[in-house]
Amino acid sequence: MIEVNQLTKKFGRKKVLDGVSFTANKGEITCLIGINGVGKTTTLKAIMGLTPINKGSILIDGETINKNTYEKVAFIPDAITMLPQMTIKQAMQFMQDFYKKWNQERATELLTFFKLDEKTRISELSKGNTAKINLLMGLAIDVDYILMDEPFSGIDIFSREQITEVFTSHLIEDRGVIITTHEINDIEHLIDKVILLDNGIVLKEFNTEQMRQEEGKSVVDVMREVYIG
Amino acid sequence: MNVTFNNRDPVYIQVVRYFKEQIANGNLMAGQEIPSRRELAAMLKINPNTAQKAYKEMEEQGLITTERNYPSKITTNENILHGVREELIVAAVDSFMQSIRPLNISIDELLHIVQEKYSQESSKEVL
Amino acid sequence: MKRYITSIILVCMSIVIIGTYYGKKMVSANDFPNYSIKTLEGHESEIKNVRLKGTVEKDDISSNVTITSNETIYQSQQSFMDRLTGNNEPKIAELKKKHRSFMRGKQNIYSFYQDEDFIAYAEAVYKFESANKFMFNIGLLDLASNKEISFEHAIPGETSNGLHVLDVQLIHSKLKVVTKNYLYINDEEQSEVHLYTFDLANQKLLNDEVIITPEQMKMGYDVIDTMENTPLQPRKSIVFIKRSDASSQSGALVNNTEKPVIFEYVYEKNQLETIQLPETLANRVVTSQNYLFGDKLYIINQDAKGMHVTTFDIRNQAITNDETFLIHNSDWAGAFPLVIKNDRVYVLGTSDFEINKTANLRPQLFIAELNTGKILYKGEVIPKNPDQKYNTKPFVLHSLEIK
Amino acid sequence: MKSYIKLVNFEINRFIKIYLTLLIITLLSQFIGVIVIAKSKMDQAHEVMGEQNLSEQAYLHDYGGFTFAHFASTLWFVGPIALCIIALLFYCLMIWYRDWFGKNTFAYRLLMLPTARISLYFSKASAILLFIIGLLAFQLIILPLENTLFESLIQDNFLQTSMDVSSILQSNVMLGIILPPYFSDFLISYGIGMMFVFVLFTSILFERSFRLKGIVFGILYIIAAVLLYLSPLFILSNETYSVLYSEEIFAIFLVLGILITAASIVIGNWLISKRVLV
Repeated sequence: MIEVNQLTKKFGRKKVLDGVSFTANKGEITCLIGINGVGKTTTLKAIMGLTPINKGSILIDGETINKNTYEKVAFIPDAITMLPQMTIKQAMQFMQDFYKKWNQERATELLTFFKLDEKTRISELSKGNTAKINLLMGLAIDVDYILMDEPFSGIDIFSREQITEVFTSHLIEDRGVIITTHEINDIEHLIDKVILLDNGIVLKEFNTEQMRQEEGKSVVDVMREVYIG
Repeated sequence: MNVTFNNRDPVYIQVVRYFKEQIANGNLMAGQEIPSRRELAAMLKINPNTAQKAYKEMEEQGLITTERNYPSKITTNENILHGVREELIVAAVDSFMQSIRPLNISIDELLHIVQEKYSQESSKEVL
Repeated sequence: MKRYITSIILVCMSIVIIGTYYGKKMVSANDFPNYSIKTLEGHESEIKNVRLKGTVEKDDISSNVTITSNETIYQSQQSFMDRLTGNNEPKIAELKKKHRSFMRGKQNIYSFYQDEDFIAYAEAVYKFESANKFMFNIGLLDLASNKEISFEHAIPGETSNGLHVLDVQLIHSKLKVVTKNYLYINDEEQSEVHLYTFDLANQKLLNDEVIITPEQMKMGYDVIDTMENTPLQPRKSIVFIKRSDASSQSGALVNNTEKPVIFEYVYEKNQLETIQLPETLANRVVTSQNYLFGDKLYIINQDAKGMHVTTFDIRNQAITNDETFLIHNSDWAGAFPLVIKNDRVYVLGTSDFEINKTANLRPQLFIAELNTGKILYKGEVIPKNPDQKYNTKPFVLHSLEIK
Repeated sequence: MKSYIKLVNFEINRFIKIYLTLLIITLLSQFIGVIVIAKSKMDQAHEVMGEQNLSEQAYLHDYGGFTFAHFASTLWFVGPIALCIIALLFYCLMIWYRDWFGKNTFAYRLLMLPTARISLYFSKASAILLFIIGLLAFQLIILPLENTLFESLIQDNFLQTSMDVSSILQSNVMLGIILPPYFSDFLISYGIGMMFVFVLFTSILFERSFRLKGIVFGILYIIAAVLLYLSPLFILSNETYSVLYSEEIFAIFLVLGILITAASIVIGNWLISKRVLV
């Protein structure tokens, strides 16, 4: 379980996160939604220790982030995280060098699934393929949690379909996933849990199926209620 | 398999309903193996947890049976299968009745229209 | 492994190459040659205490060298700490070991005085912050109680052109400091010799006296050096010589008929006294090397017959010894390194490469008995490996030390 | 430890192309320089001999012959060394900033490696040190070859002295600094050098952690470190005679050096583990 408690983050005087708390469970897909602002990405970075926080705590299975938890959580940002001059093969080699839990079989499987050639250079990848490679780098580590920052933004429809397919496949297994997005449509049926963020606070946290069953509301319905009023 | 789900009803209930339809129209036979939860989630592009919940619901309703280490199968219990067909028909007729009743149409006229429409749709399908 | 190949090559090559370079340097000391002292006459045990110092030049780079009877030590072979602490006078190094705290900041060997009870120190130091520019830095160590007195005292008068300490003595608890002060008089650089008397207990300057005036200095007064390693020893007086040809206004040697005179300033008497030299010595003193050791003045000359060493007792104003040594080398230029110690005369006949390029003369070492003139030892400095290409490389020995 | 070595290897491989280019530039410039200078020296000598109607012997008597030191002071020789120094100084900055520049934030990847982040810091410092030492080794290898070439190009009589490598190194101020004659001096030079690299790295991390404010911190940190390191000089320079013995002054510098290096590493560790931003 990833526990975020009272997370507060300031950029200068501006509070980007002001006491954000939520949990994300293993085996669930948790979606951080915010229609504007930088809170979502910052939250993921904070979980990964890529940005210092002003207050609060973040625990991954009860541990604060440390070198061992980097074998437990993978972060897939929306930018290239490998050197552009590397080939995909070299990038995978790099990962294999440093991660004990790197699973080369799965990496190869994903490569075939995404129909990518390992000789391609990172710099030559399209936006969609970059996202796939990022996903591959995360999924091929036997991590328990995967954090994805806007996996669908700005990429072509077929890449989206492929990525969506990954989400429903055995590749996710029983891992916990946190996705950030500002656009819910494509993945509404994929997610277990929604956390609505705005102005640095959690406006609402709910389980999607429960919401449908008990209140008959879609995620967008709830968003409309919460954000527009 | 291409199913569109609406966003306001619980997805698992929609999945169960989809299975019932398939049983009712004979696409799924008694004792037929059905996809695993994971496969189903992938096919329907839904969360595997939801697929799991749907299967659990169907097991509870007796629609499918699962033996350890074997794929789930459609039940061979004729009563349940018939029940499903009847339940769907009755439910469909119920909702039809609900919308047609305020029109105050005579039963004969209604039956005539239904007959005509139904055969038209069927011939279309044939074509 | 293949991916690490560049790194491995880089690391290994770097370590091997740099390691070899410095390793080789450490072992071979820059390939500078080794020298030994080859005995020509006498017994080798005579040179046990002898250390010859000089420089060896190679490829326009010179290195300091010390040659003893059994080894050649280059500065580059010295340990880091030895180089760091510098080539101090052995006497200062010895004092530093014994009196580490007192010896702080004290380096000038001529500024020390040592007897059985005290070590005294007086040095003129330049001060940036003081208007007077130079200050006396004075220290006294009571050897019995290990108590230190340390103070600074302003130097009266104009000192902006500098001054240096010639002698420091402790006479009846008063510190006597003799300095040569440099002055500008009428746009001309001149100098005078001062004697400062300090009351150490009260840290006060009691007296500042000019013992040699600028006019006298112009006439060629000069202090006679004491023998090597002796400046610390207590002495009753400081001795000056007047050699009027030593400095002439035009720079050319003036044939002056005035005879050289020796003066002694006895600290207890506070006055400069003239010492009569015998007629025979007076002529020799003009060109001689003179050394003072206690009451004895050694006057050393060289001519075709050899080296003459005359011992003149200034207390009794009499010649006590006069010997001619069969030590001679016409190529020796000017003053040569000489030490009189333990009734022996040690002489280093230097061989300056620039002068002796063609002759390729080797530096020679002589040891003779002072009182009899008997040569006890004769040897020459030769490269250990005669085939070495540095055989004829510039090699100059400029001093000798007797332990 | 294992990942540290892997990271060092990685950093070396990342720079190796530029590094090899530097080596090749040095090689070409120095070898071409030897040929050009040797030839021009000989031409000059013959010209002077012709103009003044001098015999070879007379010329050598008046003007002296040539040594490798004549070449070692030319731009052909010193230029590429200066270039390498500047390039490595610049790379001390780039080794960090290249991970952050552009939209490819490799910094994400590095900071998320399952290893103590200080390894990144050390690996970069080690890589810089290895690059420096490698350049020195390279210079030590090609120097005797250049010397041989030079001596073969200068007519025998005109060669004043045949120099060996250590003499060549001492003949030139710049070379004397980068390859000092004593190994202890070598350790001191590069010890101070590495101290500066650590100070620089930490100030870079200040910038990477606090951005605009961090630039100020970083610059202040560098100034503070330099002032602290040189403080004995300021204090001692007030006195003409030193109260401290030279070995004590050395000890002070050594302690200060270790202190500043340790402080840089500790602060650097804190910054890269807790404060750094991507």
